[in-house]
This record gives sequence, structure tokens and C-alpha cells, in this order.
Amino acid sequence: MYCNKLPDKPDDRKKIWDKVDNMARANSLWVTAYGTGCGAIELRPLHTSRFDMERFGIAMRPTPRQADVLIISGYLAVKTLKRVIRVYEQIQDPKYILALGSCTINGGMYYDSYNTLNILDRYLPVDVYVNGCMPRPEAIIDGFSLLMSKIKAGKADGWKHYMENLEYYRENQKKVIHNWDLPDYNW
Amino acid sequence: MDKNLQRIISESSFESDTIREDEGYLHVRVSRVHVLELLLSAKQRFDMETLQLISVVDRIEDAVFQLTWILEDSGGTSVFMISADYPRENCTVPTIGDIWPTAILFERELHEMYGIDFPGNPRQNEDFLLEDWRELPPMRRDFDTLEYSLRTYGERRKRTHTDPREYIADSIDEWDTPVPMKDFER
Amino acid sequence: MVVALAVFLPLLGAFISVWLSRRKPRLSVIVSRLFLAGGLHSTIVLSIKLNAWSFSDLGNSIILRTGVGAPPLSINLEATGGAVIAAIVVYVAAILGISRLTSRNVKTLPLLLSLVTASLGLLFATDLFNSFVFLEIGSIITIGLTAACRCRRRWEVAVKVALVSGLVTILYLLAIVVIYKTTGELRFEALGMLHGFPALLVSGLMLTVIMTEIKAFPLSGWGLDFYEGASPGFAGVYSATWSLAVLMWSAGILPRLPIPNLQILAWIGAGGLVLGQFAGFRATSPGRMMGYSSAAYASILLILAGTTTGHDYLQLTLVLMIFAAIAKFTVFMLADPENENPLKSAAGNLLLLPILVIAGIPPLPVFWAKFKLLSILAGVSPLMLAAVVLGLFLEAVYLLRLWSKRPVRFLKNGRLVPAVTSLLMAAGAIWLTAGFWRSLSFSGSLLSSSTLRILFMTVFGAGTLLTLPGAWNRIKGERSYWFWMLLSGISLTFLPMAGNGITFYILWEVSAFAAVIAVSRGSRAAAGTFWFAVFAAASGFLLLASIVLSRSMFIAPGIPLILVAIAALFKLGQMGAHLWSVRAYSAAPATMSAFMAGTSSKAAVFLLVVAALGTGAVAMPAGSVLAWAGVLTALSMAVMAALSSDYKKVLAYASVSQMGYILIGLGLASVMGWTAAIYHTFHHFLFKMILFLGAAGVIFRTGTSDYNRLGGLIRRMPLTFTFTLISVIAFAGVPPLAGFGGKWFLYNGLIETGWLPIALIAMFASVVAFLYAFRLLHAVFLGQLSTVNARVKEAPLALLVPQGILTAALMLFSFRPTLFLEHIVPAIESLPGLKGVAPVINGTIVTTPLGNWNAWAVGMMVMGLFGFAFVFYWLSGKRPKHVGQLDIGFAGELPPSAEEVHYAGNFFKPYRRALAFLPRIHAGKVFSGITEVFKIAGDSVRAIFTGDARTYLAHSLIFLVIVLIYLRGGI
Amino acid sequence: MISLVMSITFTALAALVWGLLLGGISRMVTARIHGRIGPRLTQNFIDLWKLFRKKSSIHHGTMFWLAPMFRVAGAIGVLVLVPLVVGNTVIVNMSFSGDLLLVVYFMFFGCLGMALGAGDSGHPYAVIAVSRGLAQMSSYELSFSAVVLVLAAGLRTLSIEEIIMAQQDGILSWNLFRYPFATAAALITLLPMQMAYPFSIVLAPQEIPIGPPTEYSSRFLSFMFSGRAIFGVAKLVLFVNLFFGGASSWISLLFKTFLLYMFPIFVSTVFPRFRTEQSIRFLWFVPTSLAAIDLLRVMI
Repeated sequence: MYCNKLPDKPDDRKKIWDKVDNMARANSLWVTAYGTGCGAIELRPLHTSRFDMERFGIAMRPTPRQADVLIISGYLAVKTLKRVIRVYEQIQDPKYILALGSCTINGGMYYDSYNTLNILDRYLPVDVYVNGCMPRPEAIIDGFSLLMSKIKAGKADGWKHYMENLEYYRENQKKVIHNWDLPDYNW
Repeated sequence: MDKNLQRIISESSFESDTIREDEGYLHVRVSRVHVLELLLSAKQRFDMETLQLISVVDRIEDAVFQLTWILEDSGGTSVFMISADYPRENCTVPTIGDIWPTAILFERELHEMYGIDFPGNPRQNEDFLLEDWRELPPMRRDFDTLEYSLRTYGERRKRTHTDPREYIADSIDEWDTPVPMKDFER
Repeated sequence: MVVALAVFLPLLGAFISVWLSRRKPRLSVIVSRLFLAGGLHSTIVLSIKLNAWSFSDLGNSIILRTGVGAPPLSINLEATGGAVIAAIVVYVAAILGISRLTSRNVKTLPLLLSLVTASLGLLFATDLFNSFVFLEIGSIITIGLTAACRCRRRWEVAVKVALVSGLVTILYLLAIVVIYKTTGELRFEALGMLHGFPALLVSGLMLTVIMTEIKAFPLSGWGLDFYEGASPGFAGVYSATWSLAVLMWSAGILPRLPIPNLQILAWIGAGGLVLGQFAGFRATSPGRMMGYSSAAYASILLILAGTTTGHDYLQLTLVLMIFAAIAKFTVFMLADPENENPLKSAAGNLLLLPILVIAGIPPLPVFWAKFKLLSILAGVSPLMLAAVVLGLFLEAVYLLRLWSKRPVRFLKNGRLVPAVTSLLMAAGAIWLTAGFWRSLSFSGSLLSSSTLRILFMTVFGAGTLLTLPGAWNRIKGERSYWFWMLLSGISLTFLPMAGNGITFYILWEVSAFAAVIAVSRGSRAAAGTFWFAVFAAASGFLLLASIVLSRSMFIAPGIPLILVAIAALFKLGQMGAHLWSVRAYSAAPATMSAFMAGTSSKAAVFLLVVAALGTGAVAMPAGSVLAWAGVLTALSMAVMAALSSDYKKVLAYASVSQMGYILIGLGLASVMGWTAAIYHTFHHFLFKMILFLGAAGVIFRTGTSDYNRLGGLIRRMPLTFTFTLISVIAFAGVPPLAGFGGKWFLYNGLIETGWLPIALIAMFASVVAFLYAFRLLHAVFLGQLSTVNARVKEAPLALLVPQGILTAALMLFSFRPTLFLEHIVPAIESLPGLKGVAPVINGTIVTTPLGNWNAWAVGMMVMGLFGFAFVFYWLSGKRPKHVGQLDIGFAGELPPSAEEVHYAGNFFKPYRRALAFLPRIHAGKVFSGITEVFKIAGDSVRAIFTGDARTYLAHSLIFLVIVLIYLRGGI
Repeated sequence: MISLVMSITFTALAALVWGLLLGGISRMVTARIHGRIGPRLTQNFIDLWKLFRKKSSIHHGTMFWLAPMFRVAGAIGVLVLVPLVVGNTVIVNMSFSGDLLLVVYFMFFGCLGMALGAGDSGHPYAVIAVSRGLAQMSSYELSFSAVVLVLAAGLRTLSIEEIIMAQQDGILSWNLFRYPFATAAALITLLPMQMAYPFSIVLAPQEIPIGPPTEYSSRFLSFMFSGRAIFGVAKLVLFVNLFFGGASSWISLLFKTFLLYMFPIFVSTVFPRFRTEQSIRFLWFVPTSLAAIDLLRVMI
């Protein structure tokens, strides 16, 4: 029924293609936006003719299989964390996470709530934080440009990191998600 | 206030002190033994068709939960609210799911959030919002959410600089691999 | 002396058993059996002495005088050959029936024995008064035996019989008086000597008497009540002894009646046949059905008496009557109103043989008589022919209903009866077939081109052989059907060799009814069988009518051609007739439906080809009608297939719709069109067989054919999937596989002829084919594998190997269609009367005036490109990682369950919505409407049978008056 | 043989490049119509390369595997069955080995493979999209077959070369002017063929995430992209050959296909999406009745 083994580890051998590949990846970021909370509303303007994000080659993809970037926005409850994990693991490597908004990053104004995560990167590797409550579209675009430059520099390898310390992440995840009914590997 | 609401109390066989009354609005407090009887008569004789809400106030000082049933008649012209106190400790309240099926849902929520037990409610043990919650019900006032939050979800490292520019500057330095938080926790 | 023994032994036995049955009942039964055996022996001796078995000279006879002086003062008997054979049947029936009859009380034994004597006396009687004596004895005994029971119903019946036979006695005595007064004779010949008024009076009286006695239609009311009311055992014995005797006796009288033109008898018979069978259409109890069918036989006797003479007459009456009697006897011995589902019990199929005999299905004995009768009638008057054919068809319909619906029980100690009678009927069948053998011909001269003959024989033979192995693994509830499938297949295989109409017809009917039986043995058969049988019978009778109508050649132009075309369309299950095909295909055992859809449906194509060639109809405007019928079928059935969600139903609709293209091709009447038709026939055989065999495998493993409960089987049955995929791509007409060729030739032909609207609709239909093609693949093999089927195994080899063979052939002809075409095209070119130019075959390239097609090059190109893409992918990076079937991007959720995620039911919902503006026309409704009309007609006729004895008397009297008035030529 | 392989390779590559360029152009044009700046011209190349070089990918089963190959093979097949440039004897590919009917039916090859892959992915949305797509395809094929019949019966030929040859004398001899209604019908059917907007019910991201390729990732998806690009070009070339007098030179081929390609873009940027049954009915009646006019003219 479900997949039952890890995808083989990415090889870190340098290739001549890497520069080209990173350029390409940086210039065509396909986003699947996981708008759990208030943040999602700030993504819509990016399509509009005012902040036209397609000029950076950023496009929305409705299915995780074809996406590169996962945007986690708004406060992240335990319940939603489960779904976010599955979506993230269904994205194919290389993949990046862009955490949008204070609540996502450190619980924000819900820091003392009984079901909002305070420290996202215990559970998922975040490549770029966009702070603010809520960040304006400009801020998001800024975050994207940051992500792009990271990719170009070949330093946006949170996915690799996630794969390497998977046990650590799983442990944290299972600590907060009591009824862990996900398959062990969602790839 | 209209006849209908007036008659509800006047014809009821037990005493009840009116908290507030207004045009088409009546809020009474009764002792909890009479609640069911009053609700029934309100539904059957005075056509209080809709149950709008069951609300709870955790009056921890008096060690009671104050439950309030908010009813409305079919015309939507008059609202009738009944309040009653129940002891907090393993508090049980009779279910009214068979009178207003809506109540089944409300009571599920109250059961999850306050731990109030509604014997006879078929679905009260299903998850309402939380999935598999194991602690004290989170909405009770004796549940310390901050303590729980810090205990369970940890605390984000406080910023070291107060000057935004510097902070952003060195946060930008942290490009390379996001180190797992275990290295930061102290 | 032998005659005396034959007649009077039973009587003696009767006296003895009267004396015995008081003291030693069991002994009395044995003794009387012995006496009957003695009688039987002496009749057989007699028959050998007369050598009656050749059926050729039934005239010669042995005379026996008894007592003193000449008749009528003494009894004297004449054993003619026919009478002796009938007598043998009487004895056999008596011996077989005795146990069932006397099981309740032995006291009826003497009555039975003396009934036998009476029957033989009547059979051998030579003069009117003797026969009067025997008639009296017979009817009294009948009354007695009917009433030999304490229940009230039987008493009522007995009273009716008594009243009617009383009336008969009076009329008969009147007639005798008149005859004796005028001629001083009472021998049968005396009838010939009458003139003027006495002749008129006598013939009127005798006609009434006879028609009442033999229960011919208007006067058959009491017979119906009798057969329904009397105990099955006695009714059986009665029909095989007494009523047989009466029939033969009347057969002796009727031609001698002093009526100016005897044809009036035939007309009375024909009218009675149609009306009576209409009345029978609604009958429900087996007894009553038998009553109606005996009325039918009485009418047939009248028709014979009116139209035939001399030797034909004797032969036909003998064959019809004795075999009908045996069959009816068997039915009564089997039929029994306590049991539920006949198709589940062996008795149900034991019942089938006698019913087929009565209905006159070849090569069973009665058929030969009926065929001869019909071919005589075709000479007399087409109207009468039509009436008779219609009557026979109606009879067949309610008899088949009796088989498929009526409760039947397999009696304890009753195994002997059906066995013996079946043997008798089989023997008769062989005997007569041998007799008629020289009229059959297997020269294959119906279809001139040997190539096409070989092609069709290949299709039929290969189809039979390839489906046969699959017939051995049956799902629960199916009973063994391989024998019937084999029989049907063999007769199909010889179909192209048939040299004349009658041979063709026999093979056709045998295969059809063998198929009916095979279908009836499926697990869900009850739904499909009846309609299948009815349509088979209908097309059979149409074919028969057209054959007898066009005596010289196979099919004459005009009416016969139209009849044959309708028959073929029924057989194909065209739009309208798809009622039976779809029901039967989905009800039959899976392998059987493969055989029917893939193989035996091509018989109709063959019939059309032969008929069109034989009549030069290819040049007629009939072609465009055919083409329109075909194209409408193709479209509507394709849509039905796309919208229905049962594996076998879809395949059934699909094959009907594919038949549509063949019709268009034939209708084109050009070389191109016929090339398309033949090409498509062959390839449709290939891929439809693959599909249905695949379906058989899936159903055999999963036990269901419902789309919603299948899915994801590619993981479990990869081979079946591969074969199915290939054949689906083929019949969807996607190059480079073979299906495209048929469409290509078809459109070329259509554009060449200029039938653009038909071409347009055909193209549309061929695209709609994609809908059900993909839906089939997806719902069964792709999508989510449901947890129920998670453990199913690959289909059994018996199904896989034939699929493999067929697929190999399909691939071969896909890439090298010229291998096939270079034989077919010249053959078609050589056929007479086809217009248009033929496609030119040059190497691997086929060229028409409009375009060209190089299947080999295209196939190679596709293979090359595909291989390139595959290799490129393989080399260009890491292998992808296989994930589980539920690992789908489901908005972060876990899919609830495989069944809920598998989308198969109500698949083309938007299409359904878009079609909503069309009116819903339902073939089932149409046909049930027609049935309703029949039933109403039947009711209006049945109204005269009130079940009150007085009305029956009134019938006889009114009939007498009318006959007299008619004979007198007006008041 | 070698030369054939080379010319096919060249054609396929050229078509890929041209198709991707056209895609880029269309995205830019759309953006400009929206008042945006839009992506770069080379955006599609970048996307393709990124997809092709993604590090991991998943598959659901055999048919899922083979579907992209079906797509590519089908697209290139259609392309090479169509004559490209009139009188060019170097790049004739396979255009000698089949006529218009073959091409029309061969177009289904890729679609069928695609559909099978989608079905094997086991994703309900993918299959819903396929059922929509097939329903729509069957309905626009009705009018397209009418158009094919008009050409075949009008010019008494089915071979594409002869159809082109029949349009060589003067612009007025183009089928565009000879059979204007049929051409109009064909242009309408071009919209659903190119999944342009009023008919884009198959890849409807808002209702069914991206349709059939929902489950396809990385390299599989790159194959599908290239297949789609090539297939688009092939269709354009076919239309140019059928109605716009073919192409006398490479330049005119590029020019005509470019112009023809603009038509779906302009339509799709200003229209909302049909519901499926609306689209089916529209395609049944409107273009078919247009084509029927010319069909009658041809028959009489």
C-alpha cells in the first residue's frame, strides 16, 4: 500500500553540471503553497500584475509531486504539522521550505498556545524565513530572491540535511504527534 | 417582553431567578435539577425550535461550570437562555442530543475542551478538534497553556541583538545548513 | 392372427388384472406388463412383416376378419403400415406410463389396458361403425381414468369430457345413419359414394366430429381443460395412446370426406393455427401449453389433409403425429408444478429435447415433416405459408418459455421414461436424417470464392478450438457446457461448406440452439436465455420461410431476401435486437460469450455475404438501408458501452457496435467496402476473442464483472493486461495496430461512394470507441487495486495460451496486413456485382485512389521511436523509485481506502449530462410492448374458452351450422 | 536509412526548440495581456532542464513508466508523418507512408498512452481529468472528421502532399478560402486540441490538480513537456498544410505556425472555462454545423 524504504541518499560528488543545474533550479521555482493559517492570503497578490512573480520564473503548482518549494504560512498546529510533513516528503529532491510569518517561525502571538509549534525547524528543515505578521508581498519576494541566491550558491540543501538526520526529525515529530498514523516514509 | 417567554416561567412549577430580560429576550438561572424539564417544555410547548449554542463558563472560584443553553424560537423573534451551575469535579451533565440533535456536536466540543461528561451522548468520545489529546482538557482554567507549550514545543532562542539591522545581518550569515536545534538548546 | 394378438392381448390382460388386482396388486401390474409386452412384440412382428420401417410404402396391409358375416355386423381390422407404427408407439407409451399411472391405485390398471385395446382398434378399424364402437369405449375409459381420483377438479374435467363426447356420439351416429341409409355401406370408402345433400350433411357432421375429437382450434376448448386438469401421468399416456389413435384415425377419414375442394380444410387449419397459438401465447401451466400445442398439431393435420395427398400425406401425418405424441408424453412425464428453477435441475434440459422436437428444430424428426409441409405450402399459397410460419413461431415461443420458466422436477424412478423416449426421438432423428441425406449437400457452392470460404471456416474452427480449453474452468454456479459449445462450433465450421439452403439452415439452427443450451448453463443465465432462444427461433423461422419461398436458388431476391436480411440482423443482434445479444453475452459463461461474440456472430456476416451474392442484391438500394442500420448501431451501441459499467456488458455492446462497421462495409457494395467488411470481420474475431477471454480470466479469478469492484489488476494479472491492452489499441483503431486498417478501407470506400454523412457518423462512433476502450482498461486493470483482490492469481493457462496465440496473430497482421490482404482482395475482386476499384497492394504499401498506407513502415517507426525514448530515459539518470499505490498527492491526507480512491463507476458523467437532451428509447420496452400486443390478441381469442362445458358444446354446434352453410353455398 | 534517422532526429529537435520557444512567447504574450512583465523567453527551457535534472523521482507501475515514452513517440510520430516543407527532398521523413486518416488516428496514440499512465498513477483526479479529456476529444473529433471529409471529398484525395499541392497556385487556392466554414470549424477544434482556455477542462489546476500528470514528477514530467511541445508543433504544421497552403520554405513554415499559434493564445486569455458538458455540447453543435455547410457544398 505505502512506500516502505528510503530513497537512496543523494551523492555529494561535484558534477560539471551543478552550476547549470543550480541556475536552472533558481530560475524556475515551482511552489506548492500550504496555506494553513492567515499567511496564505498574502500569497495571492504575487500572481497579480502588481507583484508579478512569474517574471522570476516562480509558478504555482497544485501538486507536491511537481513542486520545488513548500511555503508553510501562518501558525502551525500539531494537526496540520502531520499534513505538512507528508506534503514535504512527497516533493521530489531538491526541495526547499520557505517559512512565512512569525507564527510559523516561533509561534508568534500564539507562542503560549497549547497546539501551536514554536520551533518549526525541529520538525522540518527550513531554508528561508520570512518574518513579520503578516509579511507584505514584497517581503515574500525578498525571501524568494534570498532563496534563489542560496540555491545559486549551492547552499540550499535543507532536503539533504533532512534526509541525513531523518531519525532526529522523526523523533521530534513523533514527540508532538501522538497518534502517528503516517507511513514511515512518504516518498 | 412578549407573552410567550413570560409564560414559560410563569407556568413552570419551580422558582427561577431572572438574570436579564428585554424585548424578546429572557435569561434565567435555575437549579440544575430543573434544567431538562425547562428545556423540554420550552421545546414542546413554547416552540423554541433551535438550540443556538451551549456555552460554558469555567467559574473556578466557585468550583462550578456554568452551562448556558441558548434557545431561539422558530420565528427568530425571541431568545431564551437557561443557565445552571454544575460542580467542576468530574462534572456530568445530562445530554439533550435527543431533543436538539445539534447538541451532540456542542457537547462533543465541551467534552473535549472542558472534560464535561455527557452520559448518553453517542459521539462524545470522538475527536473534535484535537487529535488524541492526553493532557488536562486545554480550556479548563487550571490548565497552564504556557507551561505546556514550553514543555512540549520548546522555546525559540531569544534574539541576541536588539538592533534589527545587526540581527538581520547575522541571521543572513546563517545561510549554510540549518543546524538542528539541539545544538542551540541550552 | 398377429393382428388379433396385437389388438386383443391387452383386453385379455385387462380381464385378468381385474380379477388379480383385488387379491395381488403387485402381481397384477407385472402380469399386465407382460401382456402389454406381448402386444408390443406382436406389433413389432407385424411391422416387420409389413416392412413399414422404410416409411416408403405405408399403404400395404393385413386384413383380419372376426365373427360371422361382413361388417358392420362384425369387427374387422386392417393393419396398415402407418397404423402399426403408431400402435408400437401406443404400446411403448402404455408400458412406460403404467407405473406412474397406477402408482396411486392399481384399480385403474384394467382401464389402461382396455384403453390400449381401444386405441389399437381405432387405429386398425376399417369401417365407420367399428370405429364408432372403439371411439365409445375410448371416451368412456377416458372419462373413467380422468375421474379416477377423489379431487373435485378432475371430476369437473371428467364431466366436460363426458358431455363433449356425448355430443360427438350423437353427431357421429347421425352421420352413420345418413351414410348407411344412402349407401348401405359403412366402410370408409362409403364416404366417397355420397352425393348431393347427404354428402353435404355427412361431411359437415364428420368434420365437426373429427375436429372436436382431435381438438382442432375453434373446438379445442375441452382439450385444453382436459390437459390442464387431468393428472400429468394420465395426460401423458392419453396423448401418446388415445389421442394419437384418434389423430391417425381422423387422418384416415379426412381425405375421404365428400367435400368439393379439400383446400378449405387447409385454410381452416391455418387460421386455427395462428389464432390458437396467439391464444396459447399467454398460457402459463404446462398442461395447458401442451393442450395448445396439441391443437396446433390438429390444425397441422387439417392443413396436411387439405394440401397433400397419397404417399406424402401418409408419411407426413405419421411422422408428425407419432413424434409429437412421444415428445408430449415425455413432457408430461417430466413436467410437475411443484419445483422452482428448471434451469438448475437436470430435468430442465431433459425437457428441452421433447420441446425442441415439438417445435420442430432440425435435425429432430418433426422438423423434416414440417420442412416438407412448408415447401409444399410455398407452392400452394404464400399467405398460408406465412400463417403457418407465424403459428409455428408462436408455438415455439411459448414452448421455450415452458422450458426456461416452468418448474420441472426430476422424478424418482422416472429416469427410465425420458431415457427411452429420448432414445426413440434420437433414433427417429437419425433415421429421418438418413432418409433425407441425399437432399443435403456439402459442396460449399453457396459461396463461390474458396478463399472467403476458407477464411470463414478458419474463423469458426479456430474460434471453437481456442475457446474450448477455457470452458473447463468454470466459476461457481456454472454447469458443464463445453459439449454444447463444441457442437455449436462444429456445425458453424461446416456452415461455409453448405451446398444448399436446407443444409445451411440445419447447421445454422443446430449451432444456434446448441448455443442456447450452453448459455442456459451459465450462473446468471435465467435472464438471457429466453430472449436468446426466442430471437434464435425467430431468425430460424425467417430463414426457413425464405428458403422454402425461393425454391430453386438459395435466396431469391425480393421478399425472401428481406426476410433473410432481417434474420441476419437478428442474429447479429443489431440495434433493437441487441436486446438478446447483450443480455445473452453478459449472462452466458464467460468463455461462451467469447465464443458467441467472437465467432458465432460472424455466421450472420457469412449469411449476409452469401445472400447478397446469391441474389445480386449488392447492386440494390438495400445497401444504403443496411449501411444506415449499421452506422446507427455502431454509434448508439458505442455510447451505451461507454456509459454502462459491467465488464461483460461493455464488451457485448462493443462487439455489437463493431458489427455495425461490417454492415456498413457490406452495404457499400463496392470492392473497397467489402474489403473493409471482411478485414474487419477477421480482425474483430481476433481482438474480440482476446478481450472476452481476458474477461473470462478476470471473472474466473475475481468472481465479479462489476467495474466498481475491480481495478488495479495490472499488478496481479500482467499477462492478461498486456493481451487486453494490445487488443484494445487494435479495436480502437489506433495505428500501428490492425484495427486501423478496417476503418481506413471503410472510409476510403465511403468517400469513394460519396456517403459522407455515414462516414461522418462512423468516424464519430469510432472515436466514441475510445471512451469505453479506456474505461475498460482503467476500471479493470489500472487505478487502485482493491483489498479484496489483493491476492488474486494470474488467469489460468487454458485462457492465457489462446490469448497469446491470438495476440501473436494480431501483431503479425498488424505489421504485415498485406499478408492477409493479398489473398483477400483478389478473392473479393473476383466476386460478381461489386462496383468500384480495388486497393492496389505493392510490397508493404496499400494504395487506394485516395491515399496510401504502409503499415510496416509505420509500425517500424513507432517501435523505433518508442525504443529510442525508452533507452534515452533509461540512460539519462537514476531509476525512479517505486512507491505504493496509496502514495498519491492527496492534499497531505492519507487516502481513506483503495476502494474509495478508485474512480470507475459513473465514469463519463459529463457525457451523460451532455446527452440529456436525447429521449430515452429502451429496446426492452419496445419488445415488451410487442409482447403486450400479442398478449392482448391472445386474450381476445382466449375469451371464447370459458372453461364451461356448455360453451364448448355450443362451439361445436355453431361450427357445424357454419360449415353446413358454407358447404351449401349460402343459406 | 541513416539519412532517414538523421532527418527524423533533426526534425524532432527543431520541433522541440520551436515548440518551447512558442511556449515562452505565449507565456510572455499572456503576461502582457494581463499587464504583467511575464517570464523570460527561455523560461520553458529552464523549466525543462530543471525537471530533467531533478535528483529523485517516483513511479507507480509499468504503465506509469511507459506513458511518457508513449507521449514522446506519439508526438514525434505525428510530426514525421506530416510533410514539412513543399518540395524539400532532404527532410521528407515518413510522410510517404501514410495519409491524412493515418495521421488523424495516430494522434490518439500519445493521448491513449498518456491516459493509461494517468490511470496507473491511481490518483482519482488524474482519472477524472482523463474522462473529461476523452469525452471532449470524442466530441471535437466529430467536427474535425467532418473537416477531414470535406477536404478528402472535395479534393478527391486523402494524401497530405496532394492536399498541399492543390493549394499551390495563389493564395486564393488555399483551403482557407476554398472551404472557409470548414476552416473555421477546424480552427475552433484547434482550441481544445491545444487545451486553450474555454476548453481547458483537462488541465484545470483549480479543480483537479493539473489533471493527468498529477502524479508525474521530475524526468517523467520533462518527457511529457517535450512531448507536448513537439505535439503542438506537429498539429500546427498539420493545420498549416491542410488550410494555409502548406509552407514553401522554412521561413514561411515558422511564420505561419507562429501566427496560427497566436490564435489560441488570444482566445484563451480572454475567456473563462466551460463546464465539461457545456464544452461537449458546444463542440458537438457549433463547429460541426459550420463544417456541415461545406460538407453539403461538397456533396452537391
